[in-house]
Amino acid sequence: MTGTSLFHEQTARQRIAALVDPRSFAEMLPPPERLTSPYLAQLGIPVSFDDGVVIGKAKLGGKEIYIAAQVGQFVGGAVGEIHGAKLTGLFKAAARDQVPCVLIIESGGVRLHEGSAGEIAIAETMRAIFECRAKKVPTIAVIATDIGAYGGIGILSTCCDFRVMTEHGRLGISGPIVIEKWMGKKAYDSANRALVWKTSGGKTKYLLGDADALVHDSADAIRDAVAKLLGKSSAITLTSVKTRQKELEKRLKRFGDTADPDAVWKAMGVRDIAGASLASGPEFAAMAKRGK
Amino acid sequence: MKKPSARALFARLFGSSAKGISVEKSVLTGYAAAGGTKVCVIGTCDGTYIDNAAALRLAAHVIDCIEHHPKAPIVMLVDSAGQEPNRVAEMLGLASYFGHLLSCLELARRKGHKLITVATGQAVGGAFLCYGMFADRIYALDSASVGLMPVEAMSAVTKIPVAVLRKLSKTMPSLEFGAKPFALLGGVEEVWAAKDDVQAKLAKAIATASTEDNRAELGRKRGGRKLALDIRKKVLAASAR
Amino acid sequence: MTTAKTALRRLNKAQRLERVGKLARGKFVSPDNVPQLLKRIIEPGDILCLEGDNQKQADFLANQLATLDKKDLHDIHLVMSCITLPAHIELFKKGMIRQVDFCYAGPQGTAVADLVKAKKFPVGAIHTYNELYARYYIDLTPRVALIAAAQADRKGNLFLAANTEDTPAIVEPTAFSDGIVFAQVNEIVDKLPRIDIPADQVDFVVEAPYPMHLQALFTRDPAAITDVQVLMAMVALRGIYEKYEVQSLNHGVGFNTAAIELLLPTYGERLGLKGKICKYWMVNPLPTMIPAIESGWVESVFAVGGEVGMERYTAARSDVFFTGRDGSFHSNRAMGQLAGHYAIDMFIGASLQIDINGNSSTVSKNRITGFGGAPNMGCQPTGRRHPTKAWLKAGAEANPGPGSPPGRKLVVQMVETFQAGRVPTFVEELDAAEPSIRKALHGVTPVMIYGDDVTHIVTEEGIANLAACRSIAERQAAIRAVAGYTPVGLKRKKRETEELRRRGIVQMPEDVGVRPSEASRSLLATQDIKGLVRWSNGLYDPPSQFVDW
Amino acid sequence: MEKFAKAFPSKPLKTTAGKPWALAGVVGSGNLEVLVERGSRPSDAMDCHVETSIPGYKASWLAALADFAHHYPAGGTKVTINDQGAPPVLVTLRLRQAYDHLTKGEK
Repeated sequence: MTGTSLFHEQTARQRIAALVDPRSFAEMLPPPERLTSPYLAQLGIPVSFDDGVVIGKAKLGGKEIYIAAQVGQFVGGAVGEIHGAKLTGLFKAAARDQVPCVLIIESGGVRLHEGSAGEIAIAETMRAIFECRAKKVPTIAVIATDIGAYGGIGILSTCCDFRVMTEHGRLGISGPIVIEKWMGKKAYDSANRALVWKTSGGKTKYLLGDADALVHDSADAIRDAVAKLLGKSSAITLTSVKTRQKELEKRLKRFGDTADPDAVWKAMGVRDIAGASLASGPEFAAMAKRGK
Repeated sequence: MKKPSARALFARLFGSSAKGISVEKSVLTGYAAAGGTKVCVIGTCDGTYIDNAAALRLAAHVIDCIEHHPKAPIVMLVDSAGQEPNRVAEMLGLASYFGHLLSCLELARRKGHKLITVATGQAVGGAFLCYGMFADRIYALDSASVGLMPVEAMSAVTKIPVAVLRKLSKTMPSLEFGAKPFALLGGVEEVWAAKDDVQAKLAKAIATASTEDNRAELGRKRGGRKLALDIRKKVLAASAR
Repeated sequence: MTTAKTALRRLNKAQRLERVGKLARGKFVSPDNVPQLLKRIIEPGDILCLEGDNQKQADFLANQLATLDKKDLHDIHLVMSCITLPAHIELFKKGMIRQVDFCYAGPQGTAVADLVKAKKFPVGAIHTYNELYARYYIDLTPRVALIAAAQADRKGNLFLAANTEDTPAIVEPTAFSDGIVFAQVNEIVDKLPRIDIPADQVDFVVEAPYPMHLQALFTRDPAAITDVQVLMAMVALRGIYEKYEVQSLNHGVGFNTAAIELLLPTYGERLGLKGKICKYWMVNPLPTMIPAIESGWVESVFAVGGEVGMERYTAARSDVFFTGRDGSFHSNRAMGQLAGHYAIDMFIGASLQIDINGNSSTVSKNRITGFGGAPNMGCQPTGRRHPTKAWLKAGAEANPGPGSPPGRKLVVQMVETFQAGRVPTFVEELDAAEPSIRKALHGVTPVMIYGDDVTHIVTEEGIANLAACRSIAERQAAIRAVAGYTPVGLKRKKRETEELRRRGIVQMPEDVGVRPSEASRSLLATQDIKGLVRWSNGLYDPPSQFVDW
Repeated sequence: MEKFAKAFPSKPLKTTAGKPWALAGVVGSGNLEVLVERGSRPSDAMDCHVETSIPGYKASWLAALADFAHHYPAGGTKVTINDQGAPPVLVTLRLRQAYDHLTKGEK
């Protein structure tokens, strides 16, 4: 038996290369253009040629896509002015050209070192995502690492048509350390990694219906999941938002007073909690009755 | 300057029609009038934190407006310190609740409702992103606290001394906190002063709003955000090749 | 008169037991009475052994000891292998200790350095484990030993569970010299799973109000292994394990060797090395060995201690691990160290600092850690007579003189040229050679492994075969050649390096058939702790700080 | 931050085919990114530009870069490095990865 490359261990560039058709990726605003953050430079913090996000055009299963991958190692994948403008531009291009857009997320949200510019960029990108959706251009977020999708990017990820997650992926707004500071260690021990993942990890998100696919931590599995979603879009209609409103109300009513994530799992049809905890993403998906 | 009460503020914006706005747990919903037309009002006050239930109530009201008051402008008032930092809220998917609220607003926009935001108090972080920043046009009272966070908070997280950040903010308004620097970035269309007739301003804002997101252009024109628009254009040009 | 003198020690013990009176009911002491009892059984001037092992700690007894005052307890000669707990440090702060002889102070290294600076740490010597145990039988025999066990029965027999560690080596010399043995146990039961220490050798037992402290020491999360460590592991596998056909060995506890363990079922299998290398191990039950064990690489493992979470796994793999009649895991540090000294082909481990002569140490002025088990295993046992393939091959390379053994144990140091934060591993002189440290240690530099004992140094740059060097100058050049871009490495001379490479004394990755571009974490049998649990078929229960599911 | 630049003698790049540039690594704690571009002058030198967050290690940087320029025909390339405290071994590794991409394409 030999080991495999785990998606969550790859760099942003490796992830794109592993996900799309061989040699089909054409990077836009590539490193030789040296579009680096003037904010970081002023603060004496190392800059990066792609400002923490690699964007471009590629093919996936022969279909043209736009794709972006955030670099979690670089300032936590956080969104600064350039990073954010690249994302906005990419989704605007996707809307204009009616080409599906895949965003491999790995970001804690706004890059604090650049202040409000990153925050506005996230808001602008949200608008661009909805431009795509208005035109039925699929937008797909992939969340597969522990840096995950947090802060403004956590919110942004929920604006996309679909979210593909792995068991390593985390999705939320406030991180565990912030909540622990706010509520105390008793309410949320941020060092309790099992609790952190049961709160914000892919399995719980899939169970509650916030992730549309829960797959193996490999490029192959993610590619398959993305490929299946490329032809679909999730329309926003009066019926759809009313249905969603009911779902979310029901979820809040059922679990709003439930502190124990295991109780949520059980209520969602997971019988063997220990087994389900240890299970891989797809094993888990098979074990659990899909939640609404 | 004494902070006006929420009710006084509503009255300033909507006159006597402000009575149509009900406040429950610092979340406000209702209908009022601006410039002689009926408007839907959603928002927050008292610097409250927005949780799952609050997001649902705001969303429900937007849906109600779409169903029962076609094309009525939606005015969003923002005075919230952020998303509720709570473990259960996170477990239940607070981000998804916010995403749902945004989807409702998007549906309203597509169905011809104009979306106007007035930042009245705190307009920061996830609380601003989850509805207020999604408007067609965003305005702020000059007393409002608009932006990512004050430099002191930024310093505490980034470990960069306050003095350094303050000095840099002189040339980089993005690092400064407040309605005016936020307007320099294009994040706010116009800042309304205490002496302004805000009822008239609101009416005009509704009348002139368009769905085109103009913030990057504004930011470039006003010099607060010099790169965003050019980078975006470069991407659009590169992708067209 | 001489007859009376020969029984003085026994008489003294009787007096001490007499003083205890009603503080104990038979052997059994209630926790509340422990401080009083300690006062009465320990006398000023005593050699006191406080069981503080690499892993398990008689922490309740230590804490009670630390509540006493200097007037009750003073002039103590403390002997213990590991200074681990704040309570240990407290004894020094209170000025109770006249002299201390120990081995290791890892978790309290900084506190010990502070005590040394404050001249409150009257140290006799820093020992290797077996050296200290040996002295328990010669000149450091304890009058009182405070030990830790898992369970006692109503007679006072003790069960040590997975962590036997030092206990037998402490109890035997104490019990057989009229000393007093006092055990804290997690619980008192009617029937023990097995008897590890007979009641006959135990004087007092207390059921501690909390279970004894156990350090999780050997759990290495595969997620933290880097590509560079994988590269070094590949180089070591090809350049040493394969070359010498290393069959019996000890691994240190670092990530470098964890990488090797995780490469066996993948890279090692591909090289066709299964059955040829790595069959007999003297090592703790390392979780990262699970994939190799499950793939059938490992014949046997004997351990000096246990590891938290490995209880069910080791019990289920009794063909590989030593287990008692009750089916559970057994360890013994003294015997394990003896095995590691005489009976293995190779010791391989890491160090924080290596000097230009190949001496290594983890001690610095601000952190005095001492030694673990490395020096007993990382040395040449000249008392060895039995041959193995690896021993003879390494011996032949070293070109032994007419007065030397024909074989050599492989003693390998595996280090990256820089530690975290760009601190160079290779230095001209060890921090441990600092005069204040040498003064405190009566002129001895605390060297972990001596350069003369080291046969190979492996870095990300390649392998230096020190045993094959023919002069001190040559050895220094070989070390510089693999010291990378550290100040020591920058002094190397290109021509010298090329000459050593030509002679095979220095080997780059390519020279042993390893392509650096191939080195990737994806070669590991698993990349995370969860994978280890899966490999173990759910038998491994990792400590909670490693669980994110 | 410390910034320096130096050109090292190196045999000219063998091929003219392949990508015009290649990048390896990422900027992150203990890591770095290396951008290698063709078309630099003169063709018998590797032109290096380094920006590092940890000052004081210029000597080991220069030695590592010089060794690389010596071992690989990299003349006519421009090497630009953004570093956040990577150990020298990573410098060499990333250089080699970027060089491989540049001369052999993907993988």
